[in-house]
Amino acid sequence: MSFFARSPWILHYDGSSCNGCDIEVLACLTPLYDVERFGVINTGNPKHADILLVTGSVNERNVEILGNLYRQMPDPKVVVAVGACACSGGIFARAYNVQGGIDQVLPVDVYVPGCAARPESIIDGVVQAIAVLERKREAAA
Amino acid sequence: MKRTVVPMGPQHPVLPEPLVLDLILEDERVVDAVPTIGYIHRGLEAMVERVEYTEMGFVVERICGICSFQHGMGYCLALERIMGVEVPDRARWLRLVWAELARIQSHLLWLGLGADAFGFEHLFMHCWRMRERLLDIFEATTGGRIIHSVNRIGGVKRDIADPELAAIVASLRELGEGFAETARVFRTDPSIHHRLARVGVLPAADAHALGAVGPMARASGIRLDTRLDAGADSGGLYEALGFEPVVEQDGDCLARVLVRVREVEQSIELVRRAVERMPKGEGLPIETKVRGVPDGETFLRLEQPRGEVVYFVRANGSRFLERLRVRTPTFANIPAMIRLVKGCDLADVPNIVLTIDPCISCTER
Amino acid sequence: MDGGAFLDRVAAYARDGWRLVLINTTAVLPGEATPDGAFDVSWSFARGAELEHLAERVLPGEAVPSISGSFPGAFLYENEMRELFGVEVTGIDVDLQGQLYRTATRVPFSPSAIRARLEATGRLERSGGHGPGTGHPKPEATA
Amino acid sequence: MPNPLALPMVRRSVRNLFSPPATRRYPSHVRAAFPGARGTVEFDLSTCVFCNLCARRCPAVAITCDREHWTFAIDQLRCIACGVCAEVCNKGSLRMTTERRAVRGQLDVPGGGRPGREEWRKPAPAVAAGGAGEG
Amino acid sequence: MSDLVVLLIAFPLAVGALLLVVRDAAARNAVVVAACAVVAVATVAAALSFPNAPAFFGLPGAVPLGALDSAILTAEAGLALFVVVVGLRHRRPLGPAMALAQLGIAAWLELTGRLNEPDPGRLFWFDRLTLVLVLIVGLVGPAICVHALGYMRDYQRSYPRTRGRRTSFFGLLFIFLGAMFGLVTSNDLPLLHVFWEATTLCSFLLIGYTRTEETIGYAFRALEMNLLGGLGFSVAILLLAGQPGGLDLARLTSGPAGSAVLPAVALLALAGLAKSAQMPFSSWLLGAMHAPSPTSALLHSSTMVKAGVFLLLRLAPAMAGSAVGSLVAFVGLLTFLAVSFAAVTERNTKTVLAYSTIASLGLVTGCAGVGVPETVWVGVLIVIFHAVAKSLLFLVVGTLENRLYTKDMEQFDGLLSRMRRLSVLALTGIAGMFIAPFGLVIAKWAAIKAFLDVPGWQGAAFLLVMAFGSSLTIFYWGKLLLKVLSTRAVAAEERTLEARVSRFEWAAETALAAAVVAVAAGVGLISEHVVTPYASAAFHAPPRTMLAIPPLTIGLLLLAVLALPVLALWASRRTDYDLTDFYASGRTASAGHRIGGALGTTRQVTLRNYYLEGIVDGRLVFRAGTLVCGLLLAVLVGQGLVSLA
Amino acid sequence: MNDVLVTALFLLLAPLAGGVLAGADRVVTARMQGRVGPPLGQPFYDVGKLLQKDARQVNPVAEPLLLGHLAFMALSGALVVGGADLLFTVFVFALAALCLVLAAGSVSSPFSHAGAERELIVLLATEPFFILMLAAVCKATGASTYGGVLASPVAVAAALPGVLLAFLFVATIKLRKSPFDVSASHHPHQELVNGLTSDLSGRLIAWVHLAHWYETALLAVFVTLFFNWSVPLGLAAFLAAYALEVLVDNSTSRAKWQLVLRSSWAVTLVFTGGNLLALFLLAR
Repeated sequence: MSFFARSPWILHYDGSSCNGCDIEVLACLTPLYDVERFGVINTGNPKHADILLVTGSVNERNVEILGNLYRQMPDPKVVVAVGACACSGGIFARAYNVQGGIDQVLPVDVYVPGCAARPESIIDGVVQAIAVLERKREAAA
Repeated sequence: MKRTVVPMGPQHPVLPEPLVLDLILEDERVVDAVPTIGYIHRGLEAMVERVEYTEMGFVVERICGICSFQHGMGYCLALERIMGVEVPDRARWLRLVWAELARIQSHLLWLGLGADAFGFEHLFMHCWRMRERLLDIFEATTGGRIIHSVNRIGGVKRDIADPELAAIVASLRELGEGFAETARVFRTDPSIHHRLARVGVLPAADAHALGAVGPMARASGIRLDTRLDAGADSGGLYEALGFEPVVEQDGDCLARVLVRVREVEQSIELVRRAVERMPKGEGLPIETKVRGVPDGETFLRLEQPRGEVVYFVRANGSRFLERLRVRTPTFANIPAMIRLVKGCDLADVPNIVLTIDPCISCTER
Repeated sequence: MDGGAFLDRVAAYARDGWRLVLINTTAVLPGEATPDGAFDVSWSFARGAELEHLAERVLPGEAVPSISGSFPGAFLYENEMRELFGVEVTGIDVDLQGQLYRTATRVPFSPSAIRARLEATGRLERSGGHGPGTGHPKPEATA
Repeated sequence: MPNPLALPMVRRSVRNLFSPPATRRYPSHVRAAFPGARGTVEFDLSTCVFCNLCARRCPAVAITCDREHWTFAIDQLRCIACGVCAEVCNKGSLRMTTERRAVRGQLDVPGGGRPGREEWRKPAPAVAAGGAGEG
Repeated sequence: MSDLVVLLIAFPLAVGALLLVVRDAAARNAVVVAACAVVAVATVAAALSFPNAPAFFGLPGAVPLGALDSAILTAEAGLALFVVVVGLRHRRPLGPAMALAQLGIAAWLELTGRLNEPDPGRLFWFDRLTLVLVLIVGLVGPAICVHALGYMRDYQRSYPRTRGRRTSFFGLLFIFLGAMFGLVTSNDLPLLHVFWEATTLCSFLLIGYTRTEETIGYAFRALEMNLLGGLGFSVAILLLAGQPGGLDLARLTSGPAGSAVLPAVALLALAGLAKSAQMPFSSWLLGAMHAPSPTSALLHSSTMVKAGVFLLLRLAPAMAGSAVGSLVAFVGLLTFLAVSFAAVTERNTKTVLAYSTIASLGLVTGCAGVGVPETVWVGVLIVIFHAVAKSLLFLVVGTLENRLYTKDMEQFDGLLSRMRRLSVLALTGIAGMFIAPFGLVIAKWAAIKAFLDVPGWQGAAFLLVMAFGSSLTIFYWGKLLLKVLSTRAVAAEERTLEARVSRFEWAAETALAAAVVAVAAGVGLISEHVVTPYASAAFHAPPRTMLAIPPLTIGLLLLAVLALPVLALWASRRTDYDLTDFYASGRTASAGHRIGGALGTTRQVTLRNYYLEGIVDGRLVFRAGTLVCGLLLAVLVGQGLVSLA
Repeated sequence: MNDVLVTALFLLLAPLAGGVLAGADRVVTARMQGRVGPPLGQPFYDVGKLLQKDARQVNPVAEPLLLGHLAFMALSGALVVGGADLLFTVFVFALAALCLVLAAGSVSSPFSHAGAERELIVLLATEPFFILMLAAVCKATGASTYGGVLASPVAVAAALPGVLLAFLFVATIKLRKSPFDVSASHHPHQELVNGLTSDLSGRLIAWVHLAHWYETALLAVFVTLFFNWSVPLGLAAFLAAYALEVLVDNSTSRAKWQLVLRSSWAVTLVFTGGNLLALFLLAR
C-alpha cells in the first residue's frame, strides 16, 4: 500500500442534490462512521483533494463548476458519483433543468447507488476509489 | 477605493449547498454582498406534467433530503384536501410523531452544521452523533434513513406498533437527557457567545417586512408558527397537546440557535404527549383508500423545521396535476439573510448564512 | 389590471400588519378565451391564521407592478415570475437581471414551453385543439 | 455574558476521551439491516407477465420492461427504492429486500460508464498566462 | 584632510550656484553627473585619508577669524532676511519672528563681543561619526541627484506647472549637500548653526517645490518647526557663550554635562528632536512627503533628519545619566511606538515610508538618550542602515509613482508580474528595513540587548516599546511586501511599463541596492572598525561585545535570505504554472484576474490589505503621541528657560 | 562540537517528534469527539502522499518562499539549541513565519490573501510576546544562550510565572488551535478554505506541514527554557500544555481575529510586561 491508500483526501461538491446524499457524505465524517479511520480528510478545496465526491445531477450551470473543480485537482484523482442523481439523474432525470448523471461531464470512476446513498455505501465507494487511485498512480509512475 | 473581493461559493466548504456570494470587503468587514442562487434548480414543479399525481409525492419528498418527511406529508395533505379524503386518526397522530421526529433530526443536523461554521468541530460531531439515533428510529419505522416515503394520499403506509412507540419515547427521553448538556453548551459557552451574540441582528419589524418565517422570525420575537396559526397540518392536534411556539427576543444569531435548541427539547416533549394521546391498539386503520382523480385547487401551509412551507396545488381532473407550487421557508428567509450579510465580518458570514438554516434545494426546487 | 388600485390594496395589507406568504403564477395554456395563453397570478397574504389572496389574470405582454415597495421580500418571487414564466414585472427593487436560475430552457413555464414539453411527451396533440378554460388537457387514456 | 473561562464542552471531551468510541467500524463490523429497510428491488423473471405496470408507475423511469423481447431490467443506478413497483406488481415478481445495493466501478456499469467530456480530461494548459515578466 | 573637507563643503555649494543658472537640460545632466562623481570621489578620498583618530582642524590658509565671524553673521542675516521676505509674502509671521530672534541673538552676541573667540584649529571635527555621516551624505546624496535627473523629467509630465523650476531644483539639491557636509564637520557651534539653518531653508524650498497651496503650507510647517529648533539652538549658544570652551562641540560632549551646561544641552537636543522629526514635530516630515521623491529621499536618508540624530548622538555622552537623557529617550521611543501604530493604518506608500523613517529615528533618539556605549553603537548602525535602505525605497517608490501614477500601495498589486526588476529593488530595500539579518534587525536586536541592562522600570518600559514597536514594523512592511511580491495575470502592455524607466534611475537604484547588501554583509567590519571605536571614544569605555552572533552566521543567514529572490527569479523562468489557476470557489478565472461573479457578471479580483480598522486608530495614536511628547519636551525646554531666567 | 551535534540532532529529530505529536493530536482529538480517528502515523502518510502527488503551481514564487519558510523554521530551532543568541533567534523565527505569509500572499487569490493577512495579524499578535519572553529569560538568568540558561542556577519558571502563563495563551495561537486558529484550520467548514494553503497543492503543502512540525519542536524547546533545571521536565510540561491545548481546541469555537489580536496583546502586556517589570524592579 502506498501513501495514497492511507491518505485519501476528499472534496465534496453538491451538483443539484436534494441534500439527502450530501448529509450522508457529511455523516460519514461524524463519530458513527468516522472515515478519518482511513485517513480521509474532507478538504473542501480541490487543490488538496484526491477524490471528488459529487452528489446530485448535472445541470446547465454546474457543468462549468464541476469542470473547474476537477481540473484544479492535482493528479492522480478519482471521481465518485454518490447517489442516484449523480449516477444517472435519478428521479430528476426527466426534469427540464437536469442533464443527467455527472458522467455526462466528468469521467466517473466509482458509482455509489442509493436514494439517498447510505453512509456504508459511501464508505464502500471511497474504499473502491482508493483502489482506483492506487491504479492511477501506478499507471502514471 | 480598493476593496477585497471574495468569491464565496458555489463550491465552498462552509456552504453545504451551492450558493454564490460575492463579498466585497474592507479589512474583513463586508461592505457589499451580491448573492446568486440557481445552481440546484431542477424544475421539479414541472414534473407534474410527466409524473402522475399518485407518484408525484416521491418527487416532492425529494425537494429536500432534510425535511423530506414534511414535504411528503404536505403534498399528501394538499391532495387529501382537494379530494376530500378523511385520514384516519391514528395516521394523523403518526404523521405528527414523524414530523416532530423529523424536526428534531433536522435541528440536530443544523446545530451541528452551525457549530462547524463557527469552528466548533467537536460540537458538530456530537450533534450529528445524537442525530443518528433519530435516523435509526426513522429507518426502523419507515424503511429509510433520509427519504422516508411513508406518506401516501389518504394516510401512511406503515404503522408503528404501540410498544415500539413507547420505545421511541424512552429513547427520546434518553436523548433529551444527553441533549441537556449540549443545550447548556449552546447557552453558556463563552466562545459561542463571542461568535453569535449581537451578530446578524434582525429586528422584529424587519423580520416581518421581509417576510421571514420559522425559527428566523421566532428568534426576532415574532410569535409565528403555522402549527399554531393555520392548523392545516394537524387539524387541531397541536392545540390538543398544549403547543406554544418557542420565541426568543434578541434577533441575533444566538437567538436563532437557541430557538432551535429549545425546539429540540419541545419536540421531544411533543412526541411524548402525542404518543400518550393517540388512539392505541392493534389493527387501527392507518389509511383511507383513495379513488378517482383530483379536481380543484388548494393552498396549504404547514410548519417545517425551517419554517412555514406553502403548497399550491391545482388539479384538473386528470392523473396529472396542472400546477404544483412549493414555497419553502428558505425562499422566504433569503431576503432577510441578504440584508444581514451586509455590514458583518467575513467570519460572521457563515454564521449568518447558516442561522437562517438555508435549504437551497428547497428554495430552487 | 389597474396597477394603481392594485398597489393601493397591497399597501393596505402592509399597513394592516399582513405579511406576504406567496406570489404564485400559473400558466394557462392557449384556449378559446386566451388564444396566446395567459397567467393566473395570485398574491397571498397572511395575518395569524387569516389568509387572503389577490388574483389577477395577466395576458402575455402585460406587465405586473412590483409590490416590493410595500413588501421588500417580494423581489425574489417577482424575479422568479419573470424568469420562469416570462411575466414582465415593473419596478423590482432588487433586479436580478434574469440571473436567478439561469435555466437551460429559457422561460420554462411559459405557455409555449409547457406546450412544447407536453407535445414531446405525447400528452398533447401537436395541433393543440383542446377545450377552453384552464387549458390543460383532460385526461387522455392511460391504459 | 457567560464566564469566559468556563468551557462547558470540556466535560464531554474528557468523558469521550476515556470512553470507547461510538464508531460503528464499518466495513470490519457490518450492522444488520433494519427489518423494514428499503434496500434493493429484486426481480423474479419466472413469474413476470410483462404487464409493464411497474415500468409505467416507476417515478424514476428505472425499469425497462420489453414485452416483445421478453426482457426486463432495473437500472440500479437510477432506482430510488421507493417501492412502488413492488407494491403494484400483481404477480409478486418484484420484491423489496433490505440488502444494500453494491457500489459499481466504471467497468461494472452498463456501457462502461460515459467518459465525461473530453475537455476536462486534458491536462491544464502549460502556458503561464501572463507569467511573471515573461514578456 | 582639511582641504578635502572644505572642498566637500564648497564644491557642492558652487555647483549648486552654477546649476541655478544652467537652463539647458543636456548641460545640466552633464554638470550633475560630473559633480556627483567629484563629490563621491572626494568623499571616498576623505574617508581614506581619515587618520583613524579624531582630527580637529581649521580653515586651510590664513583666514582671519574676524572675517569668519562676520561671514557667519552675514550668512545668518541673509538666511533671516530670506525667511522674513517669504514669510511676509505668504502672511506667515511666525517664521520671520523666530528667524529675527535668532538673528538678534547672533548679532547681540557678536556686537557685545560675548562670543568667545573659537580656537582656529578646532573649527572642524572629523571623527568616526563624522566619517559615517560624510560617507552617507557624499555617496547616497549623489545617487539621489543622479536619480532625480530621470525622475524629474517624468515628474514634469505629471506636474507640468513645475517645468520651469527644474533648474532651481538641482541647484538646491547641491546646496543642501554642501550645507550637510558643513553641518557634520563643524565643531564650532555658531558655525554649525549657520549650516543647520541653511539645511532648514533648503528643505523649505524643496518641500514647497510644486508651489501649490498645499505644499506651501507643508513647507511652512517644516520651516516653522525647524526654526523653533533652531531658536533653541541659538538660545543654547547664548547660554554657552559665557562658558570657556562652551561653544566647542567636542569639549561640550566629552562627558556628562555639568549642571551649568545641561540646560544648553537640553536646548540643543530640542533642535535635534525638531530636525529629526520626533514627536511633537513629526508632522513636518509627513507633510514633506508631498514633495517630489528625490526630495523625500534626500530629507529622509542622507540629509535633514540625519542632521537631527547626528546632533543627538553627538550629545549622547553629555546627556548620559541626566534627566535630559531620559526625557530624550522617552520622546524617541514613544515616537517609535506611536508612529509604528500610525503606519499600520496608512495606505499611502510614501507616508508609510515617512512613518518608518520617524520610527527608525525615534529608535536612534532613544538610543542616544539612554546614553551608554552599547546604545550609541546601535544608534550609529541604524543611521547607516537606514540611510541606504530608505533612500533606495524612496527612489523606487518615486519610479513606481511615475509609472503607475499613484502612491497608494493598494495599486501595487501584482508588481512582480508587472515590473520584475523594480520589484527586486523594492524587495531589497524592504528587506533592508526589517528582515533578519539585514542591518536594522541587527540594530533592533542589539537595542533590546542593551535595554536589558537599563536599570529600573525604564528598562522594562523600553523593552515593551521595542517588542510592540518591532512587531508593528513587521506588520506594515509585511503588508507592503505582500503587494510587491504578488503575482497575477496581467495584460501584456502592463509588462512593458518598466521599459520606460530612465537609466539614471536604474543606475542610482541598483547602486543603492548593492549598498544595502554590502552594508549588511559588512556589518561585522563596520562594527569593528568604525562604530565600536567611535562608541568607545565617545564614552571613554568600550561597549560590551555587541555582535554575539558570529559574523559567519549572519553571512550565512544573509546568503539564505538573498537566495530567496534569486530562487524566485530562477523559478519564474519555469512555465509549469498558471496564474489564473487560483482557488475561486469553483468559479472560472481568466486572464486580467477576472472571475465569474454573481448574477452572471464577471468581476475583477481585487485584494486589499488589512488596516486594523476598529482596532487601531492611527490618527488618534499619532495625536496622543504628539501630545505626550509635547509635554515631555515642555519639561525639557522648561529646564533650559528656568536656568536662563 | 557538542553544539554541532545537538543542532544536527534537532534538525533530524524535530520533524519526527513534531509529526508523531501531530499524529497523537489527531488520535486524541478523534477520541475526544467520540471517534476512532486515524492511525498514529497519519501525518507521515499525509506528507508522504503529498510528496508523491502532482503539484499545481499558481505562481513560481510560492515554492521558493515555502522552502524558505521550512528552512528558516528549522534554522531558528537549530540556532536556539545550537547556542546562538536567544534574542536573535526570535527574528529568524519571525522571518520564517513571514515567508509563509508571503508564499500565501504571492498568489493573488482572495482566500490565500485573507489567510496571509490573518497570519500577518497572528504574527503581530504573538511577536511581542516572543521578544519579551526571551528578553525576560535572558534578564532573569543573565545568560543569552540556550546553554547559558540551562546552566543558570535561577529557576526560570519560578522567576517568570506570568510569562509562562502567557506562553500557554500564545502557544494556542502558534499551534493553530481553536479558539485561535484564525489563519488556517484543518476543520473542513472554514470561511477561508484553509486560507494560507488554499492555493497550495502536493509537495507545497508538505513543506508547510514539515515546517509546522519544526515550529512545534521549537515551542517545546522554548518550554524547556522555563524548566531550565531539568530538560525532561520541560518536555513533559510541554506535552502537558499540548494536551491542554488539544482539550481546549475541542471545547471551543474559533474566535475572530480581532479578539485574538486584542486578547493576545492584553495578555502579553499584563502578564509578560508585569512579570518583566517585577524582574527589573527586583533586580537591583
